[in-house]
Amino acid sequence: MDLYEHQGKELLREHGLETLQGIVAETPEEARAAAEKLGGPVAVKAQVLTGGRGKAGGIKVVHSPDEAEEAARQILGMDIRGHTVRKVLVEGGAEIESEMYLSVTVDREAKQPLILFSTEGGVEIEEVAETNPGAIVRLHVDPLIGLQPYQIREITFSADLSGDTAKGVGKTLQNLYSAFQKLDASLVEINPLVVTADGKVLTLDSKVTVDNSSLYRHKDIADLHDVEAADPEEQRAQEAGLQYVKLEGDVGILGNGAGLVMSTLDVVAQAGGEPANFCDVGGGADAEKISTALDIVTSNRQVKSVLFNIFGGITRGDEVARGLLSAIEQTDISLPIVVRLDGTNAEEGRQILAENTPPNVHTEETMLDAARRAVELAKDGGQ
Amino acid sequence: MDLYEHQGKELLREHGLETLQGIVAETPEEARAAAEKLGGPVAVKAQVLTGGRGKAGGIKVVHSPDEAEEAARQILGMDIRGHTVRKVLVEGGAEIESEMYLSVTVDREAKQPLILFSTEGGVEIEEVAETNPGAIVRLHVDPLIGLQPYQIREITFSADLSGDTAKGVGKTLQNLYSAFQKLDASLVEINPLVVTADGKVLTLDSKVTVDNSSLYRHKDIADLHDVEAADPEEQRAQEAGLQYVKLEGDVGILGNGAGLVMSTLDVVAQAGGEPANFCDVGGGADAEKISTALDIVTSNRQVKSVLFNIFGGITRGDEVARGLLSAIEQTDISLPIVVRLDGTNAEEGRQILAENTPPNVHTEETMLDAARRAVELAKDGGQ
Amino acid sequence: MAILVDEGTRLLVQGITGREGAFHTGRMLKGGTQVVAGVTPGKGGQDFEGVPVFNTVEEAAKETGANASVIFVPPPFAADAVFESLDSGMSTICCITEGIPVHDMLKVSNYMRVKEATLIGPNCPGVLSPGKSNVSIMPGDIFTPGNIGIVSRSGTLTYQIVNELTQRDIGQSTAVGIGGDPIIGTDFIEILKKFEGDPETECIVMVGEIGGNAEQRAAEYIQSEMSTPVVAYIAGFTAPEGKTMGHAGAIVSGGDSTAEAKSQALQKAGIQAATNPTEVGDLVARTLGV
Amino acid sequence: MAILVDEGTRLLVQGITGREGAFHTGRMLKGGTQVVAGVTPGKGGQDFEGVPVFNTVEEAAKETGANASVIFVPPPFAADAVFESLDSGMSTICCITEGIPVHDMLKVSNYMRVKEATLIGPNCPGVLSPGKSNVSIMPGDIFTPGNIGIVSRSGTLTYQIVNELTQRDIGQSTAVGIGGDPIIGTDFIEILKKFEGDPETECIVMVGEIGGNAEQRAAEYIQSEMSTPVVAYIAGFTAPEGKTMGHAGAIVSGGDSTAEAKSQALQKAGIQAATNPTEVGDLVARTLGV
Repeated sequence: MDLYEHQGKELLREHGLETLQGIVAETPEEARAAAEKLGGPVAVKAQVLTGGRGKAGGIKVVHSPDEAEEAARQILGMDIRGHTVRKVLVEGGAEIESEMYLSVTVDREAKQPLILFSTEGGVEIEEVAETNPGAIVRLHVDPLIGLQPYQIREITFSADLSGDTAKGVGKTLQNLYSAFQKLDASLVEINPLVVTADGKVLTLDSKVTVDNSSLYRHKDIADLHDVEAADPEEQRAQEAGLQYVKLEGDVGILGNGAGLVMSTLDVVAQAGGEPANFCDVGGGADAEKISTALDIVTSNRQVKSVLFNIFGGITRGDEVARGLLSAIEQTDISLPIVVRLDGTNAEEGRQILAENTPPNVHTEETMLDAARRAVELAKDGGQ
Repeated sequence: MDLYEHQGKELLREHGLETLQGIVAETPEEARAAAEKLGGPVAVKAQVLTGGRGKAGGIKVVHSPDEAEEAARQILGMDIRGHTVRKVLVEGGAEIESEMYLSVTVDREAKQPLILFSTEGGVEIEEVAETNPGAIVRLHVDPLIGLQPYQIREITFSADLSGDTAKGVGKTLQNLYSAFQKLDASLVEINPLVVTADGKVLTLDSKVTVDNSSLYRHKDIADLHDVEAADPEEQRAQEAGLQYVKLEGDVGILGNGAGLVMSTLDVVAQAGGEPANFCDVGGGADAEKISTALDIVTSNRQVKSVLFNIFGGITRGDEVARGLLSAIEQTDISLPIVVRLDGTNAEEGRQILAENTPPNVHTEETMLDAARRAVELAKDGGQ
Repeated sequence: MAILVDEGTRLLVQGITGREGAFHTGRMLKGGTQVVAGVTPGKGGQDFEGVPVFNTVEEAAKETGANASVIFVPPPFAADAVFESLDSGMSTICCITEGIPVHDMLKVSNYMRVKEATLIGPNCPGVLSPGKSNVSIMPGDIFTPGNIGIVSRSGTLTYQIVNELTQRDIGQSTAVGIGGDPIIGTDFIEILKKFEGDPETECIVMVGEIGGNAEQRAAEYIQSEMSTPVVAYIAGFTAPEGKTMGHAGAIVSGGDSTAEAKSQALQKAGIQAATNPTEVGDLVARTLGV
Repeated sequence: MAILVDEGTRLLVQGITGREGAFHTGRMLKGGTQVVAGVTPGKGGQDFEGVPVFNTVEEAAKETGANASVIFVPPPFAADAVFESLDSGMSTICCITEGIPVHDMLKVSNYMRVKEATLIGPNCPGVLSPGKSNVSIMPGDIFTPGNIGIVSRSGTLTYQIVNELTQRDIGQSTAVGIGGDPIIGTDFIEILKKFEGDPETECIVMVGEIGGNAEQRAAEYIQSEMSTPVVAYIAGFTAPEGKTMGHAGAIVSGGDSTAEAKSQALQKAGIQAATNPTEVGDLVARTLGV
């Protein structure tokens, strides 16, 4: 779960990180009031769950409450990579001497937390990794003993930091690692981490992603979930216990099992089609769930045909077929649906479908044939 | 560092353990007031840094403030295994259903914390170990991952606990382990851990020993050190940076290095003598330190002769000899002192001693001869 | 032979009386697996379809000689269950549970370094050696004993591929679902190594997907260390960046983690790669010369 | 040969610019030890008696090829120093520091399980292989090269015994002070095993004391696994219960931890035990037939 900048910062502050003072505003007037309260120059920053807002014009530095109001007026409502800006963070200014990068993430390969630090902050770390890989210090933390003081020294000495800056970065890292752990984060990133003219080390911009699987023990964070910002179909799928991801194409895809569905998307693409979504209905032949899934998939107006790819494993093919038929009955879909049924009792299942099938349902024996058929039907415009 | 019962309990309470309400009293009158405040029957318990106070009459259960005052009068000033009682803990009563034992200690062999649990509480665990070893559950905690919930279940199920008792014991163990860690304890022991008639699990008596080496990070606990209760000579030695333990015999022993001094004590005993103390002056030939050590050792009136066993290692024997002579000059000791000097430059050292030695200083070449001589001199009454 | 589980596997089920645990225990029993014990705290003394239930793994292991465990306990208690199995001497542990917090798994997987055991999963279908032992939630019916080893990050995709093989009368030695989470106990390489050491396994199917770079590392390993032929398949070419495709670990988060990058690494290492499950069956058949 | 340290030892000193570190580095250099690097955070770039000083062990190891370290940093920072050496690939680490909290050592010694290195100490004099390498605070002058291995919980007692040997013209292969703390990195058994595997070591002196039961376990090991003769000596017969005799670990806290119990265990295992340091020399001489 990604957090908004202002939410992530609030949590990081609770773990001892130092940030600039900031106020969230939902209207230009609130932004003006915030700028008045903070005084001096302020930054008005779009709050969106995506990167690249700077390039998109979502961050403006202004020098008066008037300007802040005007900036907020421009930014609020803006669309940044498909995300509508509904809040801005108005933050006080700081005289910046240098910008660094600091993050803790999970390294899947090493199975350990990975710290990345660079004195080249303010740009994306991937960019630094390409242009100047030597400027990045990488350091794994062994979860059995946690972050050790010597590791902090390795970071600060490697960057030739000294005095208060070294101390400030060290303390920031210690607190950031602690936050990473306590928040069950999969990513905590500070970019840039700045040294100010008066020697302070501040978190200027940050990103916090909390592991979804841990939300049961972080009720406060789970409550931050922004229903409005989510895609309404994805939101509905989530509530129904379906794995659903919306894509750009016109072939709606359903299946049982994440791997199989991913594979189905690929096969559809190989057949020259474009998947409209990823939708895993999970195990079992629950007609209710299948009908909800069908409804969500087809509520996407771009969808011209639907491919339902089922592998009968634990649930037998005949049961799946009955569940599917009952689901199709419950919904009112006229789009062509291609069903491919394989695995345990697949033949019995196919027979059931053949005997009772509505005219818009087509059955195929193999994934490839089913994919080709669905792509054809979509190209025919769903007729 | 051993803590008094009331101090240890206070710390355990801070870690969530439940105890009876208690008030410390230093006079019979205070004990009466405490009993009045607590109401009902109370226990008046001697606060001493030694075990066996129950058998020594240091715990009395009374039923009125009058009786509490009288009990305190009897207990205060009592000598328990060489410890004078200067405080009592007046504790409220509880209706006890059953008594258990629970402790966490450091297992040197396994290099891990060891939990001991027994449903046979109220007696010393060593006794249970002998009479009914099967009644003790032993469980190691891996410091790399800490105490796991399944380990708590192993404890409670092995003792056939259920319902609130199992929950209470589980919570107690979790808190006790956490206290063990956070307090840098080498032992936390609850004996007995009781289940009351109303189903509560309470810490009735407890013992907390904190690792001396960790006191630098537990200022609050270090401050609890009871200077009055310590042996004055041991206290003085500690302040001078000497390792000193008072014993019962008449041969005072000094040396450089703990192992060598321990060995010297043994050799004196083998020679038929009785060591009066253990005193390690450490490395170097610091005359100041040696003279303080000599002074402490001889301030014990039982001492009839002194054996100074030196092995010149890093410090050369001649330097040690000079330091020793200067130290003897600084003090005013007429007791016979046997010096044995060996190791690097031992001969030079012995020569220096031979040339400048006062009449009460005798030199020997080997540990054995030195020990025999010191024992003889002690038997002669220090003449 | 087979790897990880076989006729000698004496299985213990953690969470045997739960909905999932009970359902799959019934199936494993029907499949002939020696399920010797179950564990559900507080239900010790009961029995489940003839399998004695214990309060703790330690007790169960002592009483029944269990040497492997399969875990069906809910996510908040799953890491504890793994530790319990590990510390009670289980040598193979399959953790089926989906949704274990990543930080719990960081602790568990690093603790594995001090233990001699193998943890499969979490969020995995388990391990099945056809005709020998089924320590999984996989449908035993579609398997047939034989000489193909399968190692996969996905459950249903594995079934699909097994079905392709069985339909071609190509049997399997062992199928291992290593799991779809970002942090898993055992990666491709450890399983490939075991298959390489198994004389019964003549060919291996490796099924990967987007996320991480385990496939790249496996490709290097296969190229430099293995003689057993490997047929690979990667799913997720159409997955967009930053979206979780069903499995917590199946997410494109950088160049390395795309299906394309993985596929290229496999090709570079000279490994046969199929473009769909059916082709996996074809390639295996061709490799075996059947 | 020798054990743990020899001509190939390239030593790094942690805390080289501190009082203790500086003093003993000077002595080790004079003794011919290859001290290749020192580490003191913040003093990187300086040099100490010709030895380059670095800010971190990692940097020092990379620049100088150091393979062993000796630690002189104060107790609050010592565990961190051990972790730093471990994680930077040092294979032998001698921690001289006295007074490290027991809970720090619990963490360190358990972490050792995932590392291939050997930690000697803490609160120990270190390791010395006469004529080869001195990674210790032991007085090199009293040693002479030879075939006796020494493993001891006490420093000065070791010197005393080495002196007894040297005076009898009996040289030493390696002397290892394993340390006087309750939790130490390496116990008697690991060192005995190394000596047993060292063809140069013809006889071993084991010096124990009160506290713990490491001597009993060593006795069992010697009896069942070793062919090299061992002469043992235990100090502390006169120690009262519950009093710390100088070393944090030297405390009688139960039947097992007394000198008597240890002595009996040694005798039961058929191991020669001396009653004083002089007798150790006599017994070794007799064992060698000199």
